[in-house]
Amino acid sequence: MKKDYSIWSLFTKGLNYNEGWDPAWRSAELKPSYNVVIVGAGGHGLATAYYLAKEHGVRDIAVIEKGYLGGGNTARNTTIVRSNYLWDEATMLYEHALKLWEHLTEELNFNVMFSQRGVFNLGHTLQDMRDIERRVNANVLNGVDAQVLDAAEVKRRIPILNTSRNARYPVLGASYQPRAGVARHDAVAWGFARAASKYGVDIVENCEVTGMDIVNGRLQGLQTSRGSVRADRVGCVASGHSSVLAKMAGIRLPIESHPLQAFVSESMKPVLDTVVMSNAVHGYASQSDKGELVIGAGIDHYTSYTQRGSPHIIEHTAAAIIELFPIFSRVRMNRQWGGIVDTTPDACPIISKTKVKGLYFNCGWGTGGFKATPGSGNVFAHTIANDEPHPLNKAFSLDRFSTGHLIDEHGAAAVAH
Amino acid sequence: MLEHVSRSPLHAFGLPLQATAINDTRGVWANELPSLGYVSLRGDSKDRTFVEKVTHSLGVALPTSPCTYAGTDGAKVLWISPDEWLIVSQRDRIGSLAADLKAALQGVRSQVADNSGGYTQVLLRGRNALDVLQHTTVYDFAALEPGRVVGTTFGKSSVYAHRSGEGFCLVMRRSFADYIWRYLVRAAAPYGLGIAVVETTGHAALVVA
Amino acid sequence: MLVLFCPHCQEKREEEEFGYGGEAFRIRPASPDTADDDTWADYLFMRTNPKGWNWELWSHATGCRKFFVVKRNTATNSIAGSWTLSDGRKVYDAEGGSQ
Amino acid sequence: MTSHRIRHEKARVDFGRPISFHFDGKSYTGYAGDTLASALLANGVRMLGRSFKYGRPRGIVGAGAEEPNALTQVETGAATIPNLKATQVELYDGLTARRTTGWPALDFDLKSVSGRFSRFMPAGFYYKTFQSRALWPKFEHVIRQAAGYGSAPEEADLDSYDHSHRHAEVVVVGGGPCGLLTALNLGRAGLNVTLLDEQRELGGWLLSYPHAIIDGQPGYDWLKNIIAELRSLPRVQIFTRTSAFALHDLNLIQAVEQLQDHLPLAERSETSPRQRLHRIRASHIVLATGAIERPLVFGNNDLPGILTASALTTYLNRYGVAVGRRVVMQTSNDFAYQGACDLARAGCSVVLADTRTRPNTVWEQRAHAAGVDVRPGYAISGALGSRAVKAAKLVKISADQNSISGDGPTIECDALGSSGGLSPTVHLYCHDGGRPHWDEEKLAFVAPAMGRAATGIYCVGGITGTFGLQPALMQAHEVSDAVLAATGKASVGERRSIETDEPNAIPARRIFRVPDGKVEGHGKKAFVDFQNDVTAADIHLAVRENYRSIEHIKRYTALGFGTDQGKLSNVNGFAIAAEALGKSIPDVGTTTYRPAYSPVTFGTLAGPHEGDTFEPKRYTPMHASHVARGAVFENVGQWLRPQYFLKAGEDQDAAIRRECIAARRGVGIMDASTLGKIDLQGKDAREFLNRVYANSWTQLAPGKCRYGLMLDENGMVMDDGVTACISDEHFAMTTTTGGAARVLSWLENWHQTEWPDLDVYMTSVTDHWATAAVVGPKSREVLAKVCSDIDLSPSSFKFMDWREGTVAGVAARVFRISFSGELAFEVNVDANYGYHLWEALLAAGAEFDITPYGTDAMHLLRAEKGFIIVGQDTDGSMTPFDLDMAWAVSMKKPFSFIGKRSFARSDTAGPNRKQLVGLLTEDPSIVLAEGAQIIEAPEVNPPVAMLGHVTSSYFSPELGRSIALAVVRDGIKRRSPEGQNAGRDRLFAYFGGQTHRVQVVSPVFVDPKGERQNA
Repeated sequence: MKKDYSIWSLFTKGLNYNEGWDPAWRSAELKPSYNVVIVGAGGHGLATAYYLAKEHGVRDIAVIEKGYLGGGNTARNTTIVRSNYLWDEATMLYEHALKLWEHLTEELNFNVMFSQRGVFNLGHTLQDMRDIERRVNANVLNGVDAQVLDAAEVKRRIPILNTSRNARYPVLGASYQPRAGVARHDAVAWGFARAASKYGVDIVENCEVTGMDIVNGRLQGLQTSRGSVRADRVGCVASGHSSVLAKMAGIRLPIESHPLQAFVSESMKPVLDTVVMSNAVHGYASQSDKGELVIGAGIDHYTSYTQRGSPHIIEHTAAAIIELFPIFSRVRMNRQWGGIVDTTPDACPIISKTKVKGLYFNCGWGTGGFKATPGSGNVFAHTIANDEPHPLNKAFSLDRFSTGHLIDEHGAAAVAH
Repeated sequence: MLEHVSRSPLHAFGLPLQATAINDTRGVWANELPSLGYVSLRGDSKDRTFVEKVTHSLGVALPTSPCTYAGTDGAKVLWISPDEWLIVSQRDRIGSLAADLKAALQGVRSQVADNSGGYTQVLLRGRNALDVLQHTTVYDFAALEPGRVVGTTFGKSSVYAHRSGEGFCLVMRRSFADYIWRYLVRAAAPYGLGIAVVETTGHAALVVA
Repeated sequence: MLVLFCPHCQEKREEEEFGYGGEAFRIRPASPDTADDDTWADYLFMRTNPKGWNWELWSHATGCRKFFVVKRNTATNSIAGSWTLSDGRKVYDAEGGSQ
Repeated sequence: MTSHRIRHEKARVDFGRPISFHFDGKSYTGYAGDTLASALLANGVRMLGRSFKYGRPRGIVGAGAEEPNALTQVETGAATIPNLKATQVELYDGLTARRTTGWPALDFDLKSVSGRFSRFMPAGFYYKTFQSRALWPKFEHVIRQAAGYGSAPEEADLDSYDHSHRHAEVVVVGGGPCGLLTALNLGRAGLNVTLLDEQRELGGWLLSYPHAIIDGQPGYDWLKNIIAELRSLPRVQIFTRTSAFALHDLNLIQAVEQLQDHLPLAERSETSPRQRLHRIRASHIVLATGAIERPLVFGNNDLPGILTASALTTYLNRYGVAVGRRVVMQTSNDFAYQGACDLARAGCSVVLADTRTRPNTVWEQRAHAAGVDVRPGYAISGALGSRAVKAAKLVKISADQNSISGDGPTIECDALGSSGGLSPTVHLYCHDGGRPHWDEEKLAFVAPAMGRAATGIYCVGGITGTFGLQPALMQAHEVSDAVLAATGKASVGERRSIETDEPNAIPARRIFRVPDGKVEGHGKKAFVDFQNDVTAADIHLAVRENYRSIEHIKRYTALGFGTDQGKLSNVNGFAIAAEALGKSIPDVGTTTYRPAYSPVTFGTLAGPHEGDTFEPKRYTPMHASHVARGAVFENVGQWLRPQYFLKAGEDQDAAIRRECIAARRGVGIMDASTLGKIDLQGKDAREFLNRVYANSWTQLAPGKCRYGLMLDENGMVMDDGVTACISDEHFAMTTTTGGAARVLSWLENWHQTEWPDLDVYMTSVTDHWATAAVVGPKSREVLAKVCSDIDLSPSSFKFMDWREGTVAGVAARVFRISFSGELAFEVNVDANYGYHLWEALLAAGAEFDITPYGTDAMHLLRAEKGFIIVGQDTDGSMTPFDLDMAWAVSMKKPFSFIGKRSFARSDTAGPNRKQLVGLLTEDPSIVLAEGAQIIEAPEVNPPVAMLGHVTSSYFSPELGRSIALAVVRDGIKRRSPEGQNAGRDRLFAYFGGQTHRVQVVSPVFVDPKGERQNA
C-alpha cells in the first residue's frame, strides 16, 4: 500500500495550500451484489473488511452503515487498550489485538495515536488482590506483560492517587500492564476505512438494514434503506444493535443492550500520564493528548437503545474519581455521553457462525470492544472467509451457551473495560 | 430486660449527653429514638382473616392502604408493602406483642419476626428539617402528607420515613445507622444542627400525629 | 433517568429506588430435566432484547421490595405503564406477548 | 493606564465599591458587579492567552458562557479552579487569577513559532505523521505538553458540595424577560414554580439593553417590578447563580447553584457547601434559555479586541466598560444596531458595516441620530494588527451573493464587534432526544414553541427563534396559557398586548463567512472555533478529504469540542460545511448536544458522596470492643470486620498465629454478626428451601441445623450457609456476609415471580442478631459460665444442633456449628446486647485466655479443614461437584432445584473440569501466593498451559507448615487419599516469577474425621 501520509506529503501539500489531499476513503453506492457484506462500519466492521481484503483476498466487499462510519461505540468509548484478561481464551484474543495495535499506525499509514502509557487495575480488597495475583500470573504464563504492584509502588508511580488507609476502600495494590494504553478512537475507524477503501472495499453510509433474505436456512441477501443487496456472506458487527439484526434472521442472542456512559473534563495541563481503573469504586480515568480527563462510568442497569443513561451513574462515577484522585474535585466535567453496549452472560464476546448459513455475528463485547478492534476484525475476517472460526475465536461461539462452556470473565477479571 | 447493658445503634455518637431542649438557635434538631422495639409482620392484606386477627391482637386497625400507617399510644404499624408491615412499640412490650401476634396467627399464612435489634429511628425537627431531607433522598418529602410512610433511598442506603408532628421520623437498619447519621450531620451543617432532648418525644414517636 | 410508578406503593418514584430485573415473563421450562440443551440455554441466556416496547421486571428495592412489570420503550425510554405481576401478565397476554 | 471605564447610571456595577484584584501577578481595580472579564477590559487588558495550536494572541470574545478564549486559573493552592471563563467569574476583593496559556511567556509563546508553519499543520495533520513507532512516544509527549489550559489543583479540595432533590410543577429555565413573565403568569395562578438563572442577577438580555421600553416603562423598571412581584409569590422559588446544565429523561433537570465562589476567600462559610447540585423533577419545563449571538467569520478574526457585537454592548451597558473608543462593527442583521447606538452615545466613534445593502430604515435613522457611521453593503473582510486589533479592512460585497464587489476603506480601530445573527440556546431542549430544526428565515436552529408539550416541555423566546422583545413576550403569554391549561389552572390577570419601542425587524443577510476574495485557505486565517484553532479552511479541507458527515467534520477538525461546546462556532461551522458540501444547512444537520451546557465540577456531581459518606460503612454492635483491642479492619462488602487483633510488639503473622492457636488449643471468639440472616416462615418453607438449595431439607428436624449450597440457574455455586430449623414451618437461614442482600432479593424474586403459591415469607434479620462464635476446646467451659439454662453436654447438645436459652442474661439462640473444625458455639442475641454479650464472653473466658480473632485467622482455620469460602475458592464457574461436595446435592428431590438442569450440559458434565483440592509445597516453609497458577512442568516458556490456581494459602501453625487450597483440572483424580500427604500427582505452582513443586492432596488438612467439632 502506498504511504500517502508522511511529513513530506504534509510539506508538499502545505506548500500548495493543502489543496492536493485525496479523500481519505471513497464513498460508494451500494451495488446489487457482493461476495461479503459487513453490516456496521465501526472499528470492528471496517477492520473485518480490511483483513478480508488484505489477508483473505476477498475482493468484492461492502461495509454498510446505518449512520456515519465510526459513529457508534467507536466514537463513544474511553479508548483503553489492554490484554490482561483472566482466562486463556480472552487473553489470547486481546493479546492478538494488542500485538496488531502495536503496528497499526504503520500498517494503516494513519496515526491512530496508540499510546502505550500503561494501565493500572487497582485492588481495594484482599479478594481484589487475590484476583490480581491470579490474573497477573496467568498473563505472564500466557506471555502477556503484567505485574503485581503493592500500594507503595502504585503511589510512587501515580503520586496523585489517594492511597490513604483511611479511604473507604483503600488501595492495596494494582496489576499493571506496561504495554497497555489508549488510542485515538475516531482515527481507528478512519484509518481502517481508508485502508479498506484502498483495497476496493465499498463503504456505504446512511444505509440501514431493514430485512434479511433467508431461504432454506441460507442467507441470500439483505434489504436495506438503499435497496436490496445480494451477498454470499454477511457479517454483522453492529455493536448495540446486534439483537435487532438477529431478530431479522429469527435468532435470539444471549445479549442485553445497556447504556454505558462516559464523560470528559475540560482540557488541562498533563496531570495523569497513565490509565487507572478501579472496579471496587467503579471508575476509570486517563488523560487524552488534548488534556481532557477521559472517565468511564459503570453501565446503567436497565436496557436501552437511547444512547443516554441516568445521571446518578455519572454522579457516582464522579464520586469514585474524587475518592481515587481527591485533587480532581474542583476539575469540571465538560461533556458526557452514552453508548449502547451488548452485554453477555459471561462478559465475553460472540464471534461466531449462526444457524443461518452465510450469516456471522461479531457482538457482545460489552464494555470492552474498542481494545479488541484489530484482533476482532482479524479473526472475524478469518471466520467469514473460511466459514470456520480462527483458533483464537473458537471458544467464542454461540453454542457455548448450550454446552455450558462459558468463559466467564465476570468471575475474577472483574473489570471488562 | 437488662436495659442498662443495651446499646443502641447510634451509641457511639454519645447523643444523650449532647442533647438540649429544642429552641430557635438551630435550623435542624435531631436525635436517635432508642429503646423502641420492632416486629416485622408479613401476611396478605387481602386475607381477611389475617387482617382481622392482626387488628384484634394489636388493637390497631392494620393499615392496608399503600404507604400509610396507623397506631395507638402503644404501637405504630407502618405499611411496608401489601404483605409486609413494621410494628414499632416500646422495647419492653415487644416480646409479648410478638408472642401475642404469633399466637393469634396460628394457622394463618403469615410471618412474625422480632427485628428489634435490626432497626432504630431518628427524629428530625426544626425549620430546615425538610431541606435536610431534600439533601439526602430522592423522595418528594415536601409532598409527604401526615399519616403516610414511605420506603425510599437515603444516600446509598434506605429508610422508612414519615412525618411526626412538625418533623420527620426516619426508620433505618442498624448497620446503616452510622452512615445515615453522618450523612444527616453533613447535610444539616449549613443550617446548624442541634441534638434534641427526646425523653418525651421518644414516646411521641409512637403517637400517630 | 426513569420515574416508575410502583403499583404496590401506588406512587411514582425515582429510578434510584428500583432494581432492574431483566425481561419479564420468561418461562422456566416446566420440567427442566427433560428439556434439551438448546431449550434450556434459550430460557437461561437468550433474550429478545427488543428495540422498542419491552416488558420488563423491576423490583422496588428500597421501597416495598416487590417485583412488578413495566412496559417501556427501549428506543425512547417512554413508559406505557406499570402493573403488578398478575395484572401485567393479563395485559401482556392480551397483547399477544406470550406468543 | 487608560481607563476604559464609562460611568453611567444604568451600569450594573457599583462604582462606590471598588475592588482590588490580581491578574497574572499585577494588581488592578474593578467594581462590585464586575466580572473578571469586564474588569480586565476596563483596565485595558486585551490579550489573555495564546491559542491552542498556533499560539496566536487571544482576548475576550464574549460576555458569558459562550466565551472560548479567556480561560483563567482562579486562586491558588487548594482553592484553585482551572479553566474558569473570565466572563463568568464574579469579581470579589482579593481575587487572584492568571492566564492558562502562553509558554514560556505570554509575550513569547513557543507555539507562535509553530504558528508560522501552520500551513503544514492543517486539520488532522497528526494522523498523517509521527508514524514511527519508536518516535511517537516522544512526539506525543511534546503534543501533550503543548495541549491543555488550566491546571488541576495540587491539593485535595477543602470545600464541600451537596445535592438537593426537588420536585416542581413547573421549572422555568432562564431569568430573562420571557422567563420572568412566564414565571409570573404561572406563579400568579398558584403553581409551584422554580425559576433558574445562571447569572448573578435576573434580567438576561435586558441587563445588556437597558434602553428598551416595555409598556412605556424603562426596561429596568419593568424588571424591578416583575422581580418584586415574583419574590412575593409564596409558591415561586428563584435560584440565581444556578445553571441548568442538563435535561434528562422524563423532565429531570440538573442545575448547579454557586453558593460561595463569588465571595472573597475570607468571607466564605466553612459550614456551607461551595456548590449545590439541584436535581429537579418537573411536571412542566419552560425553556426560556434565550440565544447567543454568533460572530461572523473573517480573516484574522481572532485578534484581541474583536468581540461579538453583543459582548461589546454588554460591556458598555451592563459594566460601564468601553472595550475600545474607536469601534468598527459589522452585522448581518438588526441586532447590532442598538449596541452601535449605545457605543456612539457613550462617546465612541462607531462605524457599522451592514452587510445588507438595505438596512432596516428605522434602525438606520436611529443610528445616524446617535452618530453611528452606517455603511450599508459593506463587510469587514479582515482585521489588521498583531497583538490586538488595529484596523478593519472594509470591502463592498455583492447584494445577492457573498462575494466582494468592490474595495472599501481600511479603518483604524481599537475594538471590533461582529454579529452574524443569533443562535438559540437549544442545548437543554436537545439533551433528552429533542432535535432543533433549521429556520431559514431566522438563520438559526430553533426549538418549537410548544416544545414537546405532550411530555411537558415548552420553549419560549429566543430559543424558538423569536428574537424580538415584543413577540417574545407575547409568546410568553401563549406558553403560560398552554401550561396553565395543561395543569388545569385558570390564568390570573389579563393578557394584554405588550408594547415595546423596538422597530419591526427585517430579515438578516445569509452570511457566515465574510469573503476576502481568495480561495478558502489562501487568505488570512479565518477562525470558526477559537478554542480549538479551527479555521474555515480546515472545514473545507475535511470535506475535501471526504469527512462529509458533520460528525466527521467536527471530530476531524475538533470543531465545537472546547469548553465553550461550540456556542459561538457550531452554526458557522455547519454553514461553512454546508457550503463546502454543496448542501443545505438542515441537510448537514447539527451535531448532538450533550450535557453539560456549561462545565460542572466533579465535586458538585459527587456531592455528599465523599469522605465518610462516600459509601456506607457498616459496623457490628461489637465494633467498639474490637477497636479497643487493637483490631485492624478489613472491608467485606460494606462491612468492616476485624482482620486481626494486634498486640504490642506483634506483626500481622504473629497475631494470626496467636489467634489460630488459641482457637485450636484453648478458646477463641469471633464476631460473626455480619453474616446474612434470613427468617423464613410458612407451611411451604421447607419446600422452598428444597428448591433454592442443592441439598434436601425434607428431614431436617426442629432443633437441627444444616449446611446448604445455593446455586444459580447455571449450576454454579453462588452462596452458602447454615440454615436452622426453628420449627416445622420456621427456618433461620444464614448467608455469606457479602451475599446477604443479593440472596434475599434472589429468594424474593423466585417466590414472587415463579412460586407465589408457596406459603412462605422471608424477612432479613441480619441486623437484628449479633453473633459471637466461641471456638475451641474450651468453648463449652466458657459458655457454661454465662449460660445456665441450656444443657451444653455433648450428649444433649450435639454438633449441628441449636438451642434457645439465656446467655449473659440475654435471650439467645445458640448454634453448635463450626467454621473452624473445632468445638464451637455461635451465640446470637438481639444486636442491642451484642456489645454486652461480647464483653461478657470475654470476661467469662479470661481464665482460659479467650482470644478474639479476625477474618485472617478465620480463613486459616477453615482452610485447614478444607471449608470453602464462596467468592474466594469459587468464582462463579464452580459446581458443587467441582468442589467435591456432591454430599451437598440431592439429585433425587422431586422439584428440579435451581441450577440442577445445567449440570447435564456437555461441558458442565464433562471431564477436565477444575476441581477443589489441597496443595502441599515440597518446601513446607513456602507459602504460595493466593492466585498462584498451577502448571505441569517447572519450565516457563509462554504460553504455558494452566491447570488451575491457588485459591487460599496460609502457613498453618497447627501443622507447622504451609497449606493451600486450589482448583486444578481433574484435581480429584490427582489427589492423594485423605490424610495422606504423599500426593500421587506432583505439579508446580507459579507466582512472582518462580515455580514451586507441589503435591495434590485432600483439602482437609486437620482432623479429617471431624472428631474435634463433634467433641
